[in-house]
Amino acid sequence: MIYREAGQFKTTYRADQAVFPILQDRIAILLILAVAFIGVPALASDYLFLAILIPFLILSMAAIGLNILVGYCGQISLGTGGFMAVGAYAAYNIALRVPELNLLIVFLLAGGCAALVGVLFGIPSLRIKGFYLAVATLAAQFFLDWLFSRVGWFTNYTASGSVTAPQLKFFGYIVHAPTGKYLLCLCLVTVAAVVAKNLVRGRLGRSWMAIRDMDIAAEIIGIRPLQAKLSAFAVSSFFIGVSGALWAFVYLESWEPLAFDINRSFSLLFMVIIGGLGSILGCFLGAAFITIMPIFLNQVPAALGIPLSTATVSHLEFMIFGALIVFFLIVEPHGLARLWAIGKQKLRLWPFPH
Amino acid sequence: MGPFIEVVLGGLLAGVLYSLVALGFVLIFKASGVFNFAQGAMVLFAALSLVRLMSGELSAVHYWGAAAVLGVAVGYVLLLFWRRARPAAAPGRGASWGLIGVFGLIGAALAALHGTAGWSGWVAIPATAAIMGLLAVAIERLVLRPLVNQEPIILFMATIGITFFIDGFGQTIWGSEIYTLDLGIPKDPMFLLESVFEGGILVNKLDIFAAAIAGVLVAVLAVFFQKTRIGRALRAVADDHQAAQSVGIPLNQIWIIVWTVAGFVALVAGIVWGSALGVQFSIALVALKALPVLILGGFTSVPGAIIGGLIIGMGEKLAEVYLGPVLGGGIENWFAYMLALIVLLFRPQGLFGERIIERI
Amino acid sequence: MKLSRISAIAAVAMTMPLAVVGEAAAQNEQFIPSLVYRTGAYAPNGIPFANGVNDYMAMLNDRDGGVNGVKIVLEECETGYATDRGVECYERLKGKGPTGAAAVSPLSTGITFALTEKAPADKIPLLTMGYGRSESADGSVFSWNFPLLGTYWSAADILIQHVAKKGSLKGKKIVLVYHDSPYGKEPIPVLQDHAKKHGYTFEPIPVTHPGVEQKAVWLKIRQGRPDYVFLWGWGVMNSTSIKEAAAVNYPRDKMYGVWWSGAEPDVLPAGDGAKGYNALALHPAGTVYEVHKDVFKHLYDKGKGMAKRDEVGHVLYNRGLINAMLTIEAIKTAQAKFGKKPMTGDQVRWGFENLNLTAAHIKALGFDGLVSPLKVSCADHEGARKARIQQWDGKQWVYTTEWIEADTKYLRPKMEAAAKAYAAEKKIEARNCAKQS
Amino acid sequence: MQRTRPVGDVLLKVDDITLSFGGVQALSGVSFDIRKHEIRAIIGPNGAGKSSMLNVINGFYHPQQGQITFKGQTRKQMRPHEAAAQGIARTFQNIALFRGMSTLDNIMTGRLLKMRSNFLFQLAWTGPAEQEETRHREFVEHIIDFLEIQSIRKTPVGQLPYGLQKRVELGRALAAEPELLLLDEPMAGMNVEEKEDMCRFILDVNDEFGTTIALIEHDMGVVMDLSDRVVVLDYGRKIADGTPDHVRGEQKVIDAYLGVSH
Repeated sequence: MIYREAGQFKTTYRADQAVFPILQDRIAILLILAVAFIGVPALASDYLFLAILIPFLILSMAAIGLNILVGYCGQISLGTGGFMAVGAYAAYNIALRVPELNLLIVFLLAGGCAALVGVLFGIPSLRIKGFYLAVATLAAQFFLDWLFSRVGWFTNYTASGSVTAPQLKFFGYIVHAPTGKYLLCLCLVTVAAVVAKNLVRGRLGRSWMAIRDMDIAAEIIGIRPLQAKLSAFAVSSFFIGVSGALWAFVYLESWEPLAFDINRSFSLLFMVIIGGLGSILGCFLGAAFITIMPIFLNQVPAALGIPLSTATVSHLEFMIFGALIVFFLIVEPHGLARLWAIGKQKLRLWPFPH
Repeated sequence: MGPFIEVVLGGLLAGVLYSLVALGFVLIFKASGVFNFAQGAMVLFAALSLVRLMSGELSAVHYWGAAAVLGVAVGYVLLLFWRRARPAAAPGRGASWGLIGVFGLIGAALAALHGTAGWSGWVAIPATAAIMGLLAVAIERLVLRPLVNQEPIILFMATIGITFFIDGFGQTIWGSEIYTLDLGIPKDPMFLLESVFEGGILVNKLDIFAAAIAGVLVAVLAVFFQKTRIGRALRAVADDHQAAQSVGIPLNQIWIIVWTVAGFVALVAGIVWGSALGVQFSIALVALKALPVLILGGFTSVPGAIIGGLIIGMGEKLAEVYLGPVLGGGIENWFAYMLALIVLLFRPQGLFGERIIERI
Repeated sequence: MKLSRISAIAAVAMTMPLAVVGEAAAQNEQFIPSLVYRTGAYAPNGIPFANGVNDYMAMLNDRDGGVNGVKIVLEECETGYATDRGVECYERLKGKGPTGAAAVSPLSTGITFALTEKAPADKIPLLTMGYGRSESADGSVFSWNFPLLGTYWSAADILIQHVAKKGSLKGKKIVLVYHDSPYGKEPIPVLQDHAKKHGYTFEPIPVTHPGVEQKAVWLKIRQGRPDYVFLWGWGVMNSTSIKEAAAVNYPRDKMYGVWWSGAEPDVLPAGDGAKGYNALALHPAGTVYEVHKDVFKHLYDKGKGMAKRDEVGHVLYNRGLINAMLTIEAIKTAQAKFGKKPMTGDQVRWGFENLNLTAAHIKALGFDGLVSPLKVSCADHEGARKARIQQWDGKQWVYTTEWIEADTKYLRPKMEAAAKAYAAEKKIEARNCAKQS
Repeated sequence: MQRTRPVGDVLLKVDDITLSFGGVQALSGVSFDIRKHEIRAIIGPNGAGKSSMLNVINGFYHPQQGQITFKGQTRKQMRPHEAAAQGIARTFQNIALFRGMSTLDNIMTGRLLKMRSNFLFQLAWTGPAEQEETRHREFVEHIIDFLEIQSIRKTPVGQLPYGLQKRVELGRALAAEPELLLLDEPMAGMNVEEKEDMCRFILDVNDEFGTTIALIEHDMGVVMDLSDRVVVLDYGRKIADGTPDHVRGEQKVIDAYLGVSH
């Protein structure tokens, strides 16, 4: 009953173009932001921050990036881990070589580097389509993995190939408490989500979706495939690159190329598909699902007092995870975001569905 | 010259192994349009089942179960022949199920008599094949049928889900340590042409054996596709799903058959890879070696899978040995993909794939 | 309505893992996390090690009721040898129990690197027995790292000492086949440095994770005909290397593995092909030691115990026992100073730093013959740096040398320089070890 | 019929176009012209090369021979998006809408060519980017009103019935404010009512916006009613060209439609 939009009239195009045209949605999102920015830092424990919320936020950002490419522009990519690695190593090198630079700028530059590399590996998409492209993006994944472990310059010639992030210092203030790290990620992810939403509802977003839905028709109505596809690769890789830098600097702090291997690519692809292709909200839902699910599965047996060996638990985790993916695809191939939308639609009419 | 030939030969023989995995991909893609990422997991599952059934280290339940599955499969096949030979005299639906059930019980009973000693390969291989058939039925029922008419990417993701499930399931019931698979395939190195080159040219007997198996497998598949009724139906389905359905080819059955055949191919690949490397989780990752082969050869071409495998195998080994030292080594992984990518830039459908015609 | 729904979902999703962690713990317990991998590409090696750790702790609980009356609570967490999962495990388990995690054994050099950054803030010591960062042996900089029994630099030095004894290395060729990760790269600087000193040519060849693809590597080795091949592998990579070596007919007795490449799962899959293969040994395999008697008596005879009975005494199982024993001894050392109650990470760190296992002490613990004496100090977190060479005779590992000790005089300055560089990068002030008690 | 805008000069001239795929000759030596503001029909039996002709005009196919002059500019080869930029829009025989997008978004994509706000403003959704969006939205709403599809504005087009999809597609083409509009069987598969609506829209477009239209259609009644001039193709050749009445009388045309062998 509360979720009722009757009586809310849109009198300008501007109002109709808003991201949340319905008042209740606007209130809800403000409340969520308030909880995220004020409530959570006041209440959450270190573990919640470090092991769940921070990875969740960072991966949400990567998922937003990947969703732009896969969900909005229709180009399947399995090279996400590689692009995250580009962001991480670019940030490392920039911070190392220009230590006086503000870290925010470092992160942006890292995103820029990833965008460049993304464009480079996006060029084949002009000729190669569908699964051929998906497999071809694995070339990027493996090549980048190799590059960062083999070319010493990227790791500042450390013998082990493992590099360590510098202190997180912004405007003279050192962030090392979990709350600080969380807020940093939260700010960046919020900005990323807003920017992504703005892009996908505007000119660029429409040209991506046109390419996704029917590339030939898109070209005939005047969209240049080159520009549309490469801009999607660039924007997508930018977000992924920034998230890679955050993953390395904020979450891992010390890492080697294996931290960005092909499993990372797959888990991100899962996030956007389970969450919902072509939905920014879906990125968050998918990231939450994939981040929390393994931890959840890992602990449920212990919590219920069922004595299972670690091996059984981890195998069960694999099985349940795989089964859940299939289950979700069967129930709603368009992801959690679509489920959410359907739920909202029902709620709109509730309690009088007819 | 000697070392060069050796690398080429070694690469070609490694390529044969990639082809074996790629072949499974191609079969399923051709017949159902599904990009089956689970092929690697199926290789692992088949190899694990086989090696563990042969080991004699499992609990009795494992053997009873596997024997029951084998019995059911034997019963099912016999019933099929009965139906074909004398349709009139064949039992009805209920009786058929009963009969199949009896065969399953017989299997389990025989296994119980045998105890928990390991099985010989002659029993374990058919049993594993039967298990792969069961897996195919399960996948069709639980995954493919509910997802029929979904977009390819959804089906692709579903197969990744299957991959996780099989990886976990296989390791749960069969174990996750490293197991030695010994079917008596010779493994010693041989040295050819020792008179011509110093040290001769090294060839491994196992590789030769693998190549021979791959050859036989391709020949069998070719006969199966060209000469048998089911094979013709499969080709019809591959050409046009709807048309095939409209002339009365049951799609669900076809899927089960194709996934079963892909399961057999996985078993063969599992035997060869398992003999070479030991059976362990890592052999599921050979799927990743088969992907460049696949895009190079084309998703829909059986010869493409073979020739693509040979090219990738040879290319990556040559690159690793001769280019690797310059670049710092470890390049063969990405080199295979780059090689395939470059070919794709000139032929977007792969070397042997069907030409993509853009229509509007 | 809608909002309450959101918050309900969010609350359930977020607090579920939390709630599980936040169980009330009994007060007289010592919590020890165990980072393991029982699945994936490295499971063959991860399983026996984890079993050993688990069994030792379980045996102590059964035999002595824990450590000095404090019950030991061990919780495993699956890392899959992946750094991010390892970090997650660490974050989850570091605060558990009445006093938090006593010590963490990451069992992965990659995870060790990541945790080295986090442990000082959380005040939890890292026990990296026989692995980890080599320069972390310098305790004045790396207060929280304890690479007991030997680092990879020590291992590389011991191997070179051994092969140098067999004849001058001048003009010889040594190839290192290594796992392409921080673990595999660790020995390279020492081997390179020795190459200059001894006059051999050194070629490192990387093997990509997980290491089943080695054909090209071994073709290269066949062509290059090195005099020795050193193997720095882990998991399925080890057995693959030995198999491929057999396939190209490279003499196995010219191959030397590090102590992580010298266990049963590494050689058994290769069958006869593994005969003659050498590896470093930190300790022997077998069940003839006193401690095994207790393990059998208190666990396996009662139908408990994690491993299969015939796998007790395998190399990595024994290493798990030793790893667990060192953790417990550090706790005991700390208890001697701080009282017989559950120790905090900070106190256990003190225990590690003042750990002094004499021969008599080891004998009393039932580890006589398994471990040689070690003494940790503020400056030296390695404690001992000795290993023997063992050879696989087709059925078991056989010692072929006496204990070889790494050359401290040579390694120490290198270690200190590397530690100093780390301290400068991280702006850590090195402790003055002369003043430490 | 009374026109507000009389037929003017030649807008597009197709000269000696030859197109073949492998061995199959789709078009051989076809020439004709289209004048400003006129409605030009292209007819012919199945496989006559009508759609190929449209594909050549908007740059999707590249003819082996011949040239095209549009607004006085002669060209041989051109990418489709360049043709679109010059002012050629089209609809498709098998609807080529963006199925995952709403009606509104589909028609908005037709305006993409006219949008050029700065990337940075788009990021922030402020200033020029927002003004531009609103401006184009107004134009698109105009088209939505014109085509009477207000009620399906936010519906994903994949869920719409066939007739409405055709209308949305027309709307998308119109959104580009084309000078030349190519319609490939705009009434195929429609019932009589829908056809009547569509005819009205086509005439209104031609009349209100002065858009030049080239259309392919099978319904002869429609063709005769709508078009100013008709080109008849058969087996890739032009066999007749002129006013509907003139073409209707040609023996060759009658033969082609009745299937007399030549």
